[in-house]
Amino acid sequence: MENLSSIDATIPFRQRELLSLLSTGQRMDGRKLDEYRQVEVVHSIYEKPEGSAVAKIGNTQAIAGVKVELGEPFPDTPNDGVLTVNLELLPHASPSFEPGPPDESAIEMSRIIDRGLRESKSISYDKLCVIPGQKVWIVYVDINAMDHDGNIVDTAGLAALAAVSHSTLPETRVEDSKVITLEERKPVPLTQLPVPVTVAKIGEYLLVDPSLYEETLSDVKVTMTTIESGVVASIQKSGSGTLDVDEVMKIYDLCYQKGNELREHVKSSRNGGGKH
Amino acid sequence: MENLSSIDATIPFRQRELLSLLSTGQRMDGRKLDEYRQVEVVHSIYEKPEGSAVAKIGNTQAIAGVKVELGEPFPDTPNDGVLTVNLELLPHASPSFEPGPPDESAIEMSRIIDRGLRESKSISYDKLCVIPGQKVWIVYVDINAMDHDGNIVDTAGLAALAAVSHSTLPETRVEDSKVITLEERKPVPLTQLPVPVTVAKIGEYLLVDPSLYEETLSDVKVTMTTIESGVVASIQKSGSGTLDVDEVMKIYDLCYQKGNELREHVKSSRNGGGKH
Amino acid sequence: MENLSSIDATIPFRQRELLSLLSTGQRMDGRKLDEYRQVEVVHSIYEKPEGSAVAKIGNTQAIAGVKVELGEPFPDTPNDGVLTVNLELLPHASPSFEPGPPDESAIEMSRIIDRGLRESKSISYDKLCVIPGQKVWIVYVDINAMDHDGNIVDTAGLAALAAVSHSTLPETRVEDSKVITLEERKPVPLTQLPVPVTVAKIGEYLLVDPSLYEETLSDVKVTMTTIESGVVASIQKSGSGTLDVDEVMKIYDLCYQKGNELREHVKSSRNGGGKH
Amino acid sequence: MSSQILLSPDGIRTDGRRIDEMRKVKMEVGLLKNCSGSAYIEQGKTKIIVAVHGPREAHPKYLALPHRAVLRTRYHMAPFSTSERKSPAPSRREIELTKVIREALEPAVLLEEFPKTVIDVFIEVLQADAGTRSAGVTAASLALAEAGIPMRDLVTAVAVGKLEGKVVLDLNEEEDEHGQADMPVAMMPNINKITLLQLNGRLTGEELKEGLEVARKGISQLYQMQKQALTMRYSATVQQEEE
Amino acid sequence: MSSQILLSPDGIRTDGRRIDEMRKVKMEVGLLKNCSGSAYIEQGKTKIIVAVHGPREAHPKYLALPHRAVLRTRYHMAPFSTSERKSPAPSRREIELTKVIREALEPAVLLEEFPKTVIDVFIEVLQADAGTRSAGVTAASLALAEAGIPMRDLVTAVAVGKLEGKVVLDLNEEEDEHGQADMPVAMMPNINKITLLQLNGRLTGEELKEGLEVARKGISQLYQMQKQALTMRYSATVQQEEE
Amino acid sequence: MSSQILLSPDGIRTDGRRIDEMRKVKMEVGLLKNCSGSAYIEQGKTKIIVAVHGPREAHPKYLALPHRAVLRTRYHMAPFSTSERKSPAPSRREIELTKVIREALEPAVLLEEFPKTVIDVFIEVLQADAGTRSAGVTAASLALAEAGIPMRDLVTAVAVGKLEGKVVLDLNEEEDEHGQADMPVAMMPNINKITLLQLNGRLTGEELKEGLEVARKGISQLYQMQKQALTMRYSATVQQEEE
Repeated sequence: MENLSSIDATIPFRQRELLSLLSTGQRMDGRKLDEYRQVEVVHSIYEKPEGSAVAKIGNTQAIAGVKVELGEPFPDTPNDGVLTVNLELLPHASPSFEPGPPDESAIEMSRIIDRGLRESKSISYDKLCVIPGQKVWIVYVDINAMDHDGNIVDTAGLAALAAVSHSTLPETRVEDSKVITLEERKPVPLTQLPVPVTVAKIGEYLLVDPSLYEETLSDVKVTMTTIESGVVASIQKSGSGTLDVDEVMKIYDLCYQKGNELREHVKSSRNGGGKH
Repeated sequence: MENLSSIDATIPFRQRELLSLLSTGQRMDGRKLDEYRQVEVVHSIYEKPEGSAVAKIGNTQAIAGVKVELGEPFPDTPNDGVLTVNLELLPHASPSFEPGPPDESAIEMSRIIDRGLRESKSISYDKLCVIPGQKVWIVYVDINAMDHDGNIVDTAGLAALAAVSHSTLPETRVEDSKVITLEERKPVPLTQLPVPVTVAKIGEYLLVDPSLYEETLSDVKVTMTTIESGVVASIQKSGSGTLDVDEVMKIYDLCYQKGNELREHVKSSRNGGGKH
Repeated sequence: MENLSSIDATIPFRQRELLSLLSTGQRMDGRKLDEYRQVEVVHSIYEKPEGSAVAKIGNTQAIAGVKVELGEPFPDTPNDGVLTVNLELLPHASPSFEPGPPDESAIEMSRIIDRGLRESKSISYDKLCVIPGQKVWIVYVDINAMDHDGNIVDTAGLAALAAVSHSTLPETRVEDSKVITLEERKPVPLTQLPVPVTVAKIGEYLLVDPSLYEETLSDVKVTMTTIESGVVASIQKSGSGTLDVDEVMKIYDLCYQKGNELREHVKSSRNGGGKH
Repeated sequence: MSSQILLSPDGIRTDGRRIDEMRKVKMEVGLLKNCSGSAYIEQGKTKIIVAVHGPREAHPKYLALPHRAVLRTRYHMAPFSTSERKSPAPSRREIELTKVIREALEPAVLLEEFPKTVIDVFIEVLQADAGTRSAGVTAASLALAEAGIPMRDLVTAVAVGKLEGKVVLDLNEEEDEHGQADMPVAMMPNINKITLLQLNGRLTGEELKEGLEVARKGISQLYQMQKQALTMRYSATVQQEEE
Repeated sequence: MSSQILLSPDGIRTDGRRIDEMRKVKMEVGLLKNCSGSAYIEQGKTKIIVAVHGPREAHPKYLALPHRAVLRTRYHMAPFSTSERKSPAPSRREIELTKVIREALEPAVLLEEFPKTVIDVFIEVLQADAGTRSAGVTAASLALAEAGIPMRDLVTAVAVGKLEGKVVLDLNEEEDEHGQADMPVAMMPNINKITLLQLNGRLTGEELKEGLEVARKGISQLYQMQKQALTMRYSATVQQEEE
Repeated sequence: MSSQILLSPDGIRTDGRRIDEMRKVKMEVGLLKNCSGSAYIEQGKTKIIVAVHGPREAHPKYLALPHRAVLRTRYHMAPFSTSERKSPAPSRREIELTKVIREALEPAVLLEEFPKTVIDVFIEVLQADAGTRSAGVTAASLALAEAGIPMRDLVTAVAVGKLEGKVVLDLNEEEDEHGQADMPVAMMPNINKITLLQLNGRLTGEELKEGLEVARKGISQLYQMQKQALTMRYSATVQQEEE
């Protein structure tokens, strides 16, 4: 993608045009600079996974499914469950996505979402332990980016969070060092709602929730994952542009403020009628 | 292969020529439409595997070897042994075969043969169980396509069946939950002889055992694996042509009838002098 | 590399030039035919691995690190530890090295060094056994070729040997079939110093320690790994040239004689100040 | 395992269906915005989304054919679509189905109208409850239609199976696992041509014939739904444009 | 686990450093002989070697861009660099850092001066004790400089962290594992532009601001050392030529 | 393990052979019909089949050389060829032997007669009982000859080993596993040139020299058999044509 856009001769022209619009506080699709496209989150859309959700931001769409399995803990955290986040950029989502193993960008985005969930300590990993040092729950969060009109990270992050927050685990009993899975279920222990918010810089302007068109004309994006208290749990600068300290702090303010909006969308998300 | 043949400008001409011959009930090599090339099967050609065989149909040749190992059953069939069929299209066999991991065609052919053995329930999987839920015999059937003059599936299927039908397993005893392998051996429990038969459709004609030349001019093949009773255990339409219901039933009749011939070849196969 | 050099039209000319020089007993860099470039070995350069070393021969440089892990023995040698040697040709080392999995040449060189250590029986594998049939030490020798001006094998072999010869293992105690790792450490049990020596043949001349320039003009190299007693533990002819029996015996003499020099370099190697 | 009764003596299946009754089916065309065409299908709990990109330039170029388009497919299962989490890497089964599905669609698509191009059909199984390859084919031909790619006919598919010795239509997962046969069939319904045919299981010659007939009936029903879904999409588009 | 005290009440860390004190740093330029440029850095026990090849012809050619050079990077850890042996195959973490580091260097390199070429930057972590990506960036810009590739400014990087609620400079491995945050920052120091910014952990807005300030101070120190290392290399070259 | 006696005091090996006695060898040329040339060899229980394709156009084209053919080889073991089932993916050992065998054949083949082409030599081990690389080389040069590719000489190979301190010819698997050395040697027998030489094990200088001599004698015997196999193939062809 980087290569293709670099040789697109219309970019400088389109960039000038966009900058002149941005200078009036407007964007191509009529939004203000700090305005998200329409956000929609539906949870529990499938019966088979332990949790699932679809999130849409404008014409960008991602689906997340949560599966849990009993497995071994990592040797250095014997009393903690394990979280695994994987994002696939489905070839459905864009003519520029190829099928095949995740590329550099997909891996980066997976890891941004993973770190947001992990570093915010939102999941009580100790409650995922069944037999210390031996059996813990492994929580797989698999996300499919289905439709790409910009800002996959926030969309995928929303879907992941909504899916996890409506996931349940079977209760267990241990007998003779064997784990017995019971009928009753309990929620995956989630204590906070970490949401990633992405800000693109174009010229000197900072835009939240960049569209695909805006992403093409931007040379640096920052994603910050915040929680309710304003703590930032993960930052990722992406793209080969630069930032100064003031810009980082402005971005932080935007991410926290917009993060609160997105958290409301997760809280008020509709039940899709699948298992919850 | 598909790409190459598609741009071969001589195909329409050769196809017309072949069709006019077929209309007289004849094939290029003098065979009738429902006639196999010469079939030869020799079993027990190697000393090291638990079973082995070579099959030739005309100038097409395949070798199969059977190895068994103790391993774990699948969780959903704790009392059953495991069958694994793998076909390699050796670069020996054809100038158009490349070394490397199996491609789409090789995988399809492996799975056709695998399904024929598996779905016909010809192997008594329960008799491959040593300790229920813990130790079962895993039967590896590895097939090398060595020489390719058309109809690899039937040739490979014959070799696989002859190898399995002359394979033996060690008797075992279980002591303190440990498996002890004994000197005595017993046959791999095979109750029926499922053989795949392939029919190619060229124009409106149905030909059994297509040669490589005929395969190039055919746009659809069907392989059906039948057992003695006439039950069909596996069907695969392959290629981008079409069929109607009557054709499918004619193909079924051909496959069952020719299957009976091939079963005789397996039953009367010569011992190659290796371990049997 | 083979392809590139084959189409370099200057090779015949440069080869004639070099041969005329060799006929006077001289090499391009002023060395005699049986003379090594400057050799330098420093061991214990890192704190984290169980052993480490850097070796330089002229402008060729390799770094080796030794890690040990408890693991399972091979079924056919239940009372022996395991040695694993892996050489990476870092892209740092040469403009012609690509990042990625080891190619044919890297694998060959790894295996030459591996066989030298293994076949000379220099490591007492039985002393790496902790619980017979269950737990043994696995010794990983990882070598990075960092700078390539010819004769990577000897340089990497020196680094590997120096790293192993200054590696230590934790003492262990077994309690209730569990291995307890103690604070005290003991050396990896190495009884001899097997060193690979490489001789290149150019025309009829035999040159030890070929430079990159000489390697380009040579069509056959031989690496022999000898130990103190003169026993040769590993031979590898490499390249598409030929040898006669007399040449092999001359090469053996060179390898043993030069091997003794290199062994002195290992014995007198400087401590780099890391853990030893 | 297979001791459970999948078909009652009066011909009722575990989910209450009769032997020739399809699961509840829902089709929707055009959900995705960043592709040439898309379609979504639910057949019972099986849920699949298909996107089409193209016709477009072949990349790498040596894939292109001078006289017709190249049809590429991918059949893929989401990691969360199955009971046990599925690795995202393609399994041998997925590779085989990719080929079989491509060969089911090829006879219908007028590839010769787009020489030197590639048409990509991506089938993602979001929830798997048997019949995924047939539902994938049914949805794929809808997505091709929405992409404006001319076809001889739609391709429509369904699986038939065998329970307690009876041929039945459209297996669900439980029936597929414990039943005696599973035979997916795809057809171009208008011209009665079979484009996909597979069988795992055990059928007599008679049952094979009956199975093909049962499949044909199921395909007729699905074909009506496909046409309806396209009409709705078309009218939706018209509506949208009028707004 | 994290019950151990990483910062004493009087602000002293477990290795004796103050909160704003860098580990011992050593830089050396030009150790490797068979590349365009190279640099070695030690930051505490973290040891990294970087080599640059190029500008050179792109291979395969389709990688080339008509108007500028392509910068390629590889961040890789030696199998013996970590406490547990690391498989030599690139992990997802290494793939991500490869991208992040490339984007940290790109703004500084005058890529437009070498159209149609490739510049390769290979970063090998020989011993990992936290701060490897930032030390890698610092060394990479030295190696680029030695290779004679024109840059707007050097790129200099350091990580800041949080221990017992206090923002601290340049974490070591123990602090990284048990601390509350790790934030690597790279800048072009002369023009005060951030080219790499990541955070794992938990910072308030205030702490974020303080962290960036602490990072800037550390970067200033490292920048002086970089210039010194280049000067030494340059004088070494001069000396050698005079001999 | 190695406590068992592999050589009796009167010089008889566990399979009854003397120290300089080869295993039973069978060679056959031209079994496969869809390649340019083929050969089959049995040496004891070791069984190998070799096919040659070419000279043919290089594919991909960048592999081609302007002044000579490129020789490609593959040494591969069938999954059922070994005591434990072998994964079909190439092991490091197979990759090394592929190179070593290619370099054993290259000196003999007149590659310069077929510029811009590729000659492929595929070696498949069907049953492995020691000496597979040397038997593979012996068969490969027969297959090249049948393919009509001009050679300076055939290439012929055998392994020598050391049992109870004595140099012996042509190890079998038991001897290879428990013996003290294994040295495969390939030569162009007519011109006495060594084209493959490897050693695993422990030999003194004297034993090395003796080993090469023993190998040369074994190679002479095999060379006669190679010529005979080619003659038989030739006369078989003649016969067939006369029929």
